[in-house]
Amino acid sequence: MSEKIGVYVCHCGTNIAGIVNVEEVSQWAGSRLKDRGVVIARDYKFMCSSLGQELIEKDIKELGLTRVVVAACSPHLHERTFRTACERAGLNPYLCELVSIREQVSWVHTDKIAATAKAEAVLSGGVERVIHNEPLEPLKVPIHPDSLVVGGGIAGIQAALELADGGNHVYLVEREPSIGGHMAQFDKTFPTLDCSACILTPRMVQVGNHPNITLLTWSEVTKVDGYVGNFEVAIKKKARYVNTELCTGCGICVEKCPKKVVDDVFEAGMAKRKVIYIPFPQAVPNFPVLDAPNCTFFQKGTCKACEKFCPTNAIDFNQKDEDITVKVGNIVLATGYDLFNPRRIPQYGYGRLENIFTSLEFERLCNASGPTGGNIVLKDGITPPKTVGIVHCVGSRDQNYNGYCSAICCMQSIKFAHLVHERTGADIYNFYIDIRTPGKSYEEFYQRVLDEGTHFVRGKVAEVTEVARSPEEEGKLIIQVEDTLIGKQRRIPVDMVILSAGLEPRYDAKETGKLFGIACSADGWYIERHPKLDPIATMTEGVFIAGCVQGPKDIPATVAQGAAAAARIQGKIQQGEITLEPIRASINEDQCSGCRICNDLCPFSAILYHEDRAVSEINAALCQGCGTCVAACPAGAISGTGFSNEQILAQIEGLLLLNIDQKESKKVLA
Amino acid sequence: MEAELTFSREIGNLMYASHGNPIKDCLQCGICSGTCPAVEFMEHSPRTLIGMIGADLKDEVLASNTYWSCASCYSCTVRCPAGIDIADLMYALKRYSIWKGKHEDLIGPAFSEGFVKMIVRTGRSFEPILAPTYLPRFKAIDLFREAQTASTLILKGRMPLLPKKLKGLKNFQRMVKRIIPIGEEE
Amino acid sequence: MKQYAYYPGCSLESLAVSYNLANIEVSRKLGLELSEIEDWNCCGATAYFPVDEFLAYTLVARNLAKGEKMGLDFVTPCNGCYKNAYFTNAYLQQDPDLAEHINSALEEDNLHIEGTSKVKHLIEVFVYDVGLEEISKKITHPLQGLRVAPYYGCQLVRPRKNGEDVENPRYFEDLLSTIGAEPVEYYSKTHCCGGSLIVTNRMAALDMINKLLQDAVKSKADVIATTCPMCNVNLEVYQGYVNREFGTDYSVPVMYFTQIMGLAMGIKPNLLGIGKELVSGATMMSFAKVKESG
Amino acid sequence: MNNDDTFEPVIIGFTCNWCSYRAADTAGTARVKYAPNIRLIRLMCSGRLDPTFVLKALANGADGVLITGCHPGDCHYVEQNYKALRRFHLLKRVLTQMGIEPGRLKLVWASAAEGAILAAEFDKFINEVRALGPLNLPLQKQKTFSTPALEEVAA
Repeated sequence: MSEKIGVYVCHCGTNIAGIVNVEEVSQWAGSRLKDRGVVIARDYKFMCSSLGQELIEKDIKELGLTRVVVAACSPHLHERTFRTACERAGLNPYLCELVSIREQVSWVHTDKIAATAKAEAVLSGGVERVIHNEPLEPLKVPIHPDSLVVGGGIAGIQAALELADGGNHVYLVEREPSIGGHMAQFDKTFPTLDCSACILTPRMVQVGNHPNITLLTWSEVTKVDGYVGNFEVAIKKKARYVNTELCTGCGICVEKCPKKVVDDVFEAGMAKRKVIYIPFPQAVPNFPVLDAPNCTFFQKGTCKACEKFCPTNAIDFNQKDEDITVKVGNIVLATGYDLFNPRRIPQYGYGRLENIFTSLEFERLCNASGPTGGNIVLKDGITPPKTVGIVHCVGSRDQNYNGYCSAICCMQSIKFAHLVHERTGADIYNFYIDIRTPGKSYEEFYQRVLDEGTHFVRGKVAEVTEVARSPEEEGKLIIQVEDTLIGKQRRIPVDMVILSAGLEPRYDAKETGKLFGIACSADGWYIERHPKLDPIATMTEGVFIAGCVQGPKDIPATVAQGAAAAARIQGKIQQGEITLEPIRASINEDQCSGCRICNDLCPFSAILYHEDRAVSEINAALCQGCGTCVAACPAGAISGTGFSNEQILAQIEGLLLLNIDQKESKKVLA
Repeated sequence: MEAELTFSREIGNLMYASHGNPIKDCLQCGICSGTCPAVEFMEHSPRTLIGMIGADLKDEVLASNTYWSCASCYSCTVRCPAGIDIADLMYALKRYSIWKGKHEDLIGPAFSEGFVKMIVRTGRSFEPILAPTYLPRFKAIDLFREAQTASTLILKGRMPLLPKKLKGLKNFQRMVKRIIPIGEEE
Repeated sequence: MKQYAYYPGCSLESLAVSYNLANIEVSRKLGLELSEIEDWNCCGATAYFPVDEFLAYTLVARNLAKGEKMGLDFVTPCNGCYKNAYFTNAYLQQDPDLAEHINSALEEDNLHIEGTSKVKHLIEVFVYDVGLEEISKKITHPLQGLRVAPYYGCQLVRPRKNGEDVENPRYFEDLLSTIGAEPVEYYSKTHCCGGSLIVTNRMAALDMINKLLQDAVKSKADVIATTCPMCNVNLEVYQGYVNREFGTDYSVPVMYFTQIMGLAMGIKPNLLGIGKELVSGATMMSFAKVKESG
Repeated sequence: MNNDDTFEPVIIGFTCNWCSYRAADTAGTARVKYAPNIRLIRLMCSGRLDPTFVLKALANGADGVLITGCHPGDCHYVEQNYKALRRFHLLKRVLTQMGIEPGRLKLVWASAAEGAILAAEFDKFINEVRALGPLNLPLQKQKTFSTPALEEVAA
C-alpha cells in the first residue's frame, strides 16, 4: 500500500518566503509529487507556531497521513518540535522529516528562481527519503545510581562532593597517593590571595570522611566496559605496601626510613622525600606509600626499618597490586594537566643555569610548607633576590610549542610579582606579549601590582644568559628582550628568573581518552559535545569532562565545571532511566558472513563477535549510530536505523528529481 | 572580489618558498629583534619593520637599511612564534629594493648584483673580480687594509690570480637566461 | 669505500684551500671517497637571493642535478652551500611546479633534477654516517688537553630541518671528545659571525666577530674549530681588524674541524694545509706535537 | 574554459551531522552566499558514506559529488572520518577506471564553525565541475521511473 504523505512549507515570515516562492513550492509538491504519495501540501507563515503544528496534527488525524515532511529551518532547530507534534497526533515521530530550505536555501542564495527550484529538489529528496523511514521507539536504558570520578584534583573533588552530598555513591580514583592535585601545591590563589591549602584541605578532608565516597588513591582505571547508565570499570589498586586497615598514619615509618630521593611530583623536584612517604602533611588519605623501585629492601633485600619500627605492624612487603571492578552509571573525567617543560626552550636556560624556576617550582619556593619554609631565596638557600624577572607565555602562544594561550599564566605571573614584592621587596620585571586578565577583579589585581611598582616590559624574551657584556652584568642572569613599546633592545640583569610555563594535556591523555571512548582536539584537550552550549558533556553518553582536561582554565572555572558535571549526572540519576536517539546500527545475522571487518571499525567497541555462531552483533546501547560499519559491511548485513541505505539512495533520487517527469525535471534543474 | 594590492601582498608575492610568509600573523612580540645580532646597526628593528609593512608604509620600509643589515643567520626565523621566516622576508625586501633601484648609497645591492654578474660571467665566485664592485665605496684607509690583507693572502697561496671558468659556460649562461635576462653584456 | 658526490664550493679553491686538503685527507683515512662533482658552479652563497629567488634555486639545482646523476649523496663542507643545497633540494622535492620551472632551465645544460638525493654537511657525514665509534678507532694521536671551541655557525643548524635542536646542538662537541680534545662550553657557538655582512656592513660584522672571540677567549679555548670557510675566514682573517677596531688583542687560532681531526689521526700538518693561516696556530700545534713525539 | 555557457552543474554534497552540516547551517545564519547548484544530504558521520552513494549520485545525473567531514582528529566518533578519507581515495581510483574525471569528486574538511570556509569550498567545487562540463554517462541516457524506491511503494 502506498504512503499518505503530508508536505508543509514554512514561510518563516519573509526569511524563506522572501527568496523562495513558497506557494509555488507547495503547489509543485502537491501536483508533481502526487504519484509519490503526497496527498496534501500546504504552506504557512510559521509552521513552528502552535497553529502551524495544529495544522499538521489535524491533517494526520483527518487525512490519515502516514508520513510528514516539513520544509522549514534546520533540523537541528525544530526537528524535535515537529516530531513531537506528529507524536501528539498519534504518528510515530520518526516518520516525520524536516528539510532545511532556510539555512541551506533562502539564506544562502539570491536568485529567486534558482532558490525555488532548489527548494523543490530538496523537498522532493525529503519526500523520497521519508517513504523509507521506519517507525522507531527511543531506546530506554536504566541508570546505575553510582558514579565514577577520575582524578582527585579540585575539579574531581568538587564533582565527587556534589554527587555524594546529593545522596549518591561515588568512586573517586586518583593515581597519586593523595588527592589534592595541583591546587595542593600552590601557595596563594589569585586574585584574592587566600592560601590555597587553607581553602582546599577542608574539602579534601570532607572527601576522606564522606560516607558516600569510596576513595581509591594510588589507583588507576585500566578498563571501561558497558555504556551510559551501565558502565563496568576495572581499577588497579597499586600496592602501597602499607596495610591501611592497621595503619594509623603516625608517620614513624617515614621518620625511620634511612633513604631519601628527590620528590619531583609534589615538591616539583625542589626537595627530597623518604622512600616510604606521605606526600604532604595534609594528605588525604593520611597513609604513607612505599616507593618500591627506590626501596633498599626491594633492591638489596635488607633494611626493613619501617617494618621494625611500625607500632601496628602495618607494613606489608608482600602486598600485591589489586584489581577491582565497579559498576557505575556515569563517569566524570577530571585528570587535569601537565606543566610545559621549559627544557624544550634551551635559550631560556632552564636546567642549564642556576636560579631559573618554573611556575610550579616557584609555587613550592614561596609555599610556607615548601622546601624553604616560604622564604624566596636563590638556589644557595639564603640570599634573597634583589631583582627578579618573570617571563610570560613560556611554551604558549608559540607555534614552535603550543599555539594556544594557557589562560592562567598572566594572572599567575602577576601573582608571583606581588608575592616577590611582598616578601623580598625586590625589583620585579614582567615580560609579556599581551596581558590577559579576563575575570572577576582580575584587572583590579593587575592594577594593584602595577601600583606596587612592578615593571611590565612588553616583549617576548629572546634569551636568558649568564654571559656578561658589561661589568654590571657580571654574575647575573641577563634577560635579552626588545622592549616593543619603546622600540629599544634591552639586556636586563636579574638574580632570579621565573618561567610561567604553559599548561599541556596530560602526557597520556590520548590513551586515557581511548579508554573512555572520547576524542582529543588537535591540541590534545578532550573535545566537549558543544564548545559553548555543552562544554562538560562528551560525544560518549554518560562520560563528562571537568577542569583542565577540557582546556586551560583557572580554579573558579574548574570548580564550576566539576559542579556542573555533577548536576548533570544528578539529573540523569533522578530520571532513573535515559532515552537514547534510536539511530543505531543492527546486524542481520542471516546475512552476516562473520568476516569481522566491522569489529575493528567501531570506536565504541559496540560490536561483539560470537565465536560459536560465527556472527557479529551490535550492542544497541553502546552504538552511537555513526554508520561506519553499515557502509563497510561487504555482505550488506548491517542496516542503520534513521540512515538506512534505502533512505539515502531514495533521497539521492529525490534530490536529482528522478522521481518526476524528465522534461519537467530539466526545467527545474536549469 | 580582488583585494587591492597592499605592500604586504606585494612582498608576499616575492616569497615563493615560504608561501608568501604569514606576515599578518605577527604578534609584534619582538623576539626577532631581541634575537637579532645586527639589530643595533638597523634603523628599524625587524619587528618594527614588519609592523611598518602591515601599516603599508612602503616608502619608509624601502628607505630603511634594516633588510640590508640582515646577516641571514635565521636566528629569528627559528624562534618566531608565528612561524614567519623573517630572514626570507628580508631577502624579499632586498629583491624588491634592487628592482626598484633603491639604496645606491649602500654597498649591499651593488655587491649582490656584482656577485651575480660575476657568476654569470664565470660560473664561479672570485674575489679579485668581485672587489671592484664594492671597493670604490670604501674609505681610503679601508682600501689600504683590504689591499694589505689581499697581498698576505696571496703570499699564503690563498688567493689565486686567475679566475676559474666553467667548461660548460655557454650552456650555463643559457640556463641562467631562462630564469632572468641578466648577463646580456656577454 | 663509501662514495659521496663532493661539492667543495668556491672558497675551497682560494681562501680555504687548506680546508679542501684536510677534508680529502681525513675522509680517505675514514674510508670515504669524496668524488668531486665535475664542472660545478658557485651556489651563490647569500648573494643570489637578494637578486632572484628562482635564479638562486636554479644555480644550486645545477650542482644537485649533477650529484643526482652520480647517484650519490650530495656532501659539502660549507655551511652556506649546505643550507642552499639542502633547502633547494627539499623545495624541489615538495613542489612539482617549482621543479618543473627549474628543470626547464636545467634543460639548457642537458640536466634534470628530481630532488631525490640526500644532502649532507661533511661533519654530519662523519658523525652520523661514519659514526664516532669508527672515528675513535682511527685516532692515533689524541689531542689530550687541547681546549677546542666548537663553532657551528648559522646555516649548519638553521633554519630548522626536522625538529632537531637548533638552539643547543651537541654533535660537534661529541666529535671533539672522540678525538681526545676537550670541547669548551661557550655561549655563542651557534651565533652569527656576520660572514655575509663583512663586505656590506663591516661594522656590524666586526661587532659580531668581537663578541664571538670574546666568549671563546673567556672559555679559555686554545683554538676555534669551524665547519665553514666563510666563518673561518671571518674569524681568522678579520681578527686583526677587530683588534684595531675595539683595541683588543685576540690571537686565537681558527682551524677547520677536519684539520684538527687530521692531527689526531697523525696526518702531517702540511698535508692538512696547516701553515696557511694568518693567525699562527702554534699554540695549538704544541699539543699535536707533544703527541707526535711521545 | 567552459564550452557550454548555459550549463549549470548539479552537485550532491554529503555532510556530517556534527560538523559540515552544522557548518552549512552556520553559513546560513551568517547569510554567506553561494551558488545554488549544490544539494546536501545529511549523514551522521562521513564514515557512513557508502561508496555506492557516490556512484549512484553520478549515475543518476549529478555532475559532481562533494564529501565533507570533520577535520582529522576532530571526528565526533573519534576517528571515523579517516575511513571516509580512505574510501575517498579508493573512489577516485574507481572513477578514473570508469573513465570519469576524478575531479568530479572532492573531499573537504569543515568544522561546525567554518561556515564561510565551507561556502567558499562549495563555490570553488561548483566552478571546477562547471569547467569539466556535463557528465554524460551511458547509464544516464535511459533514466527510468522504475527505481528500487518506486517498486517498493508499488508493492
